[in-house]
Amino acid sequence: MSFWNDPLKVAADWLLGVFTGWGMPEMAANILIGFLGVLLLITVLMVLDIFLVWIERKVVARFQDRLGPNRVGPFGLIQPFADIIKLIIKEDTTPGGADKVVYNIAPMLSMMSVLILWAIVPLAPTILGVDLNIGALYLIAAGAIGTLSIIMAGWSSNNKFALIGAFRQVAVMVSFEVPMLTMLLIPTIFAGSMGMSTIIEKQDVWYVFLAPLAAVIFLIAAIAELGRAPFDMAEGESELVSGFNIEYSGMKFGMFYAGELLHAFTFGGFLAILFFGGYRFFGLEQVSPFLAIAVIVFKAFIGYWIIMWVKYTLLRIRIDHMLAFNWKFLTPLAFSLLMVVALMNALLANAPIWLYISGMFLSNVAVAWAALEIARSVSRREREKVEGPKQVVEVGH
Amino acid sequence: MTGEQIVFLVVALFTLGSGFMVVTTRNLVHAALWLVSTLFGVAVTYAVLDAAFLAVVQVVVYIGAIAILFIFAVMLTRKDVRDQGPQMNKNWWFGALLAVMTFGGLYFLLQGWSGLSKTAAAIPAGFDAVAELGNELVSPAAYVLPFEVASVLLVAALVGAVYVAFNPRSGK
Amino acid sequence: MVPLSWYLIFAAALFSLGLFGVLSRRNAVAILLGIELMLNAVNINLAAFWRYGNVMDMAGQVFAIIVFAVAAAEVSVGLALVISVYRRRNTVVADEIDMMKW
Amino acid sequence: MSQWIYVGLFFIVGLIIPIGAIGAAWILAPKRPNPIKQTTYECGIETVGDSWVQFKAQYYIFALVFLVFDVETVFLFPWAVKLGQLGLFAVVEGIIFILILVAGLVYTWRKGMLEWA
Repeated sequence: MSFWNDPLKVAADWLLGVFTGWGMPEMAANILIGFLGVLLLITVLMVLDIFLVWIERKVVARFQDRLGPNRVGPFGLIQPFADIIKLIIKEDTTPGGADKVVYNIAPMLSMMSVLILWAIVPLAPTILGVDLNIGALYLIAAGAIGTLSIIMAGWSSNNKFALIGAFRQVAVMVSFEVPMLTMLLIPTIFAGSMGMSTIIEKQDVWYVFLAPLAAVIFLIAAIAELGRAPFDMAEGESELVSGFNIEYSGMKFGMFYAGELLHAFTFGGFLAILFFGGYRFFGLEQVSPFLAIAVIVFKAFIGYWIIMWVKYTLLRIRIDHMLAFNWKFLTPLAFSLLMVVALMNALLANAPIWLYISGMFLSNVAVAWAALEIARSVSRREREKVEGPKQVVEVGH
Repeated sequence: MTGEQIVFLVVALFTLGSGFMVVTTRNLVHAALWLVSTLFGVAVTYAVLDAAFLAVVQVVVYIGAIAILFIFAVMLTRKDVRDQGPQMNKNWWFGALLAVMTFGGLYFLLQGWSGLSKTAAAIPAGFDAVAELGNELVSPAAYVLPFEVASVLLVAALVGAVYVAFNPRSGK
Repeated sequence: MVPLSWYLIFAAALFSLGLFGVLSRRNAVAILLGIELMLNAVNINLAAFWRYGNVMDMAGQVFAIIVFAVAAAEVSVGLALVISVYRRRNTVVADEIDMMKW
Repeated sequence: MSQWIYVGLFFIVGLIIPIGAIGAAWILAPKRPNPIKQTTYECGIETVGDSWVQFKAQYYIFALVFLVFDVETVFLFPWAVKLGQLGLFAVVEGIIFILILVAGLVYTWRKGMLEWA
């Protein structure tokens, strides 16, 4: 029964008993238990990652009216394992003129930057890695390491395409980090803490109802941070062949690929934590930690599916349009939303809860509507500058 | 020797080693990457000091932005990077002497100071450094002016940098 | 427990390394790298004094944060100057940037 | 401090796993390098010139604008954490802070630095 309620603590206590029984000091035993727990979590993640490959291929096949992998095993489920075996026994070429050390470190850093994100993910009320009180910034810090790995990969490959791809990707990633940081401030304001578990505990009302626009901007910025279509400037198959990872083969390429998929899934999880209540679902999380884990994984999969949906529906955007979209639309919008939310939060501080929620919701909708109106009128003016006013064309007939 | 001391020594040696590589490596991109590892070491030092906010800000600002800016700048000024000539100027021995003297002087000064062997008090339970920081940064009795001035400073830096580097008259 | 002196000596060593970099590198970008090391050394001192002094008094951390802002401003303007000089004179070697001398 | 031990463990294990995967590939994969295999990949065409091509200064501009915004937004986090307990005065201070920031953005925009020229 107690294992059912708090599996992590029960297992830790049992292991502590075993290790101290072997004459290990308590401090060392605790660190060893932490190490084993982290290893377990990361192993589960890597296994999940293997299946993400299969899911991604199946889903993209359905989007494109194909069947996807269906030959190896039932529904092609064994396919990703076959892929891994191929990646492992494939010859790993290093281009001549590459900076060998940097070239080899880059894929490891890329994978690490994704895995360390899970340190702050609360899987259930009692199952979480670390409850850092700076969780939201930790998310950005891990992203900074990912950005660095891309520029290292691009530079060390000694390839024009790789370097151009890396530069583009880094420019996009850093640009979209600004609206993402700003949108992380909004759950922080609501919860009064940056810690992920506090943000979940305070979400009696999902923050997506308080700030729907913030959730949308966060999703857009997250997709850009992931470097997935429509923001996949680095890959740009038609122009840059494969972008920063062009010279990588075998398992090193596999690290970039698996890292990208797991990153997408992780951001699905963070979307769920920040705006959709994390592991909470009508008190289901109180029943058992295992149900809580099921809830958060399910929500993360929905977020992941939305990211895939966007990827396979939209076309790639040209880099200048993309950066202009960020700096001239998304960033000002994010800052105005932040100001409105901060102001409303202070004004409605003592209001009843229904007024608070509806006030927040309506102010978000108003900001979104105003932004779209301004964008529409500006783009109409731009169009008229290029094409001339509509009437002139008709007179010319 | 306690675990914390071992962690500190490992981190300090790693940081100083990386710092030494920063000032001696010929390849400037490598120097920038060594700077990243130095900065990461400093971030770990902040974590050891329980300054969690400073540790993440160190990673976000220094590694995520300043190091990237350095790498971009190195690649934009590429001709001299591959210049295989000496990377040290002819007075480098004087610089080395001065650096050693600075370190020796600081060490000598620290020796005579009584507060040196002080150990840290435990952090009181329930103390939230980030919230406390937020309090201090916006309360008029504390640091609201530096907070706003920092914003002005950064905007001034942005305007100045954009103007200096990309003056339309100077070509591109 | 780590005594305060270790942090101060560590910071002093990092500062001296940065000073050496600033005084002896030829490349202007490398000189800025040295300045970064010196600023970081200062920040370590500020954080250490915060931790070893009165924890409730946040002055050390606030100072460190202001130093972050100053470092960002310094890097952005410094590198912009280097790039600007590179475009006009095609060099980033500090000794050769001598237009103000005669 | 103790929670940072776990973060450190995540960093260590997060490095061990990719090193293990790449190491396994390194042990199992055949290694028969030859000069043709190691040429730089450029769609089958021979590489012309150097890989270190001249970059647009525009990339630097975006990194520069990002740096300033990154630092300033990070400053807002302690403010946001405490916002619920602070009065309207603090909110107004934060808004002034953001407005100064936006002024910088407007300046760069007006100067045409955000155009991909």
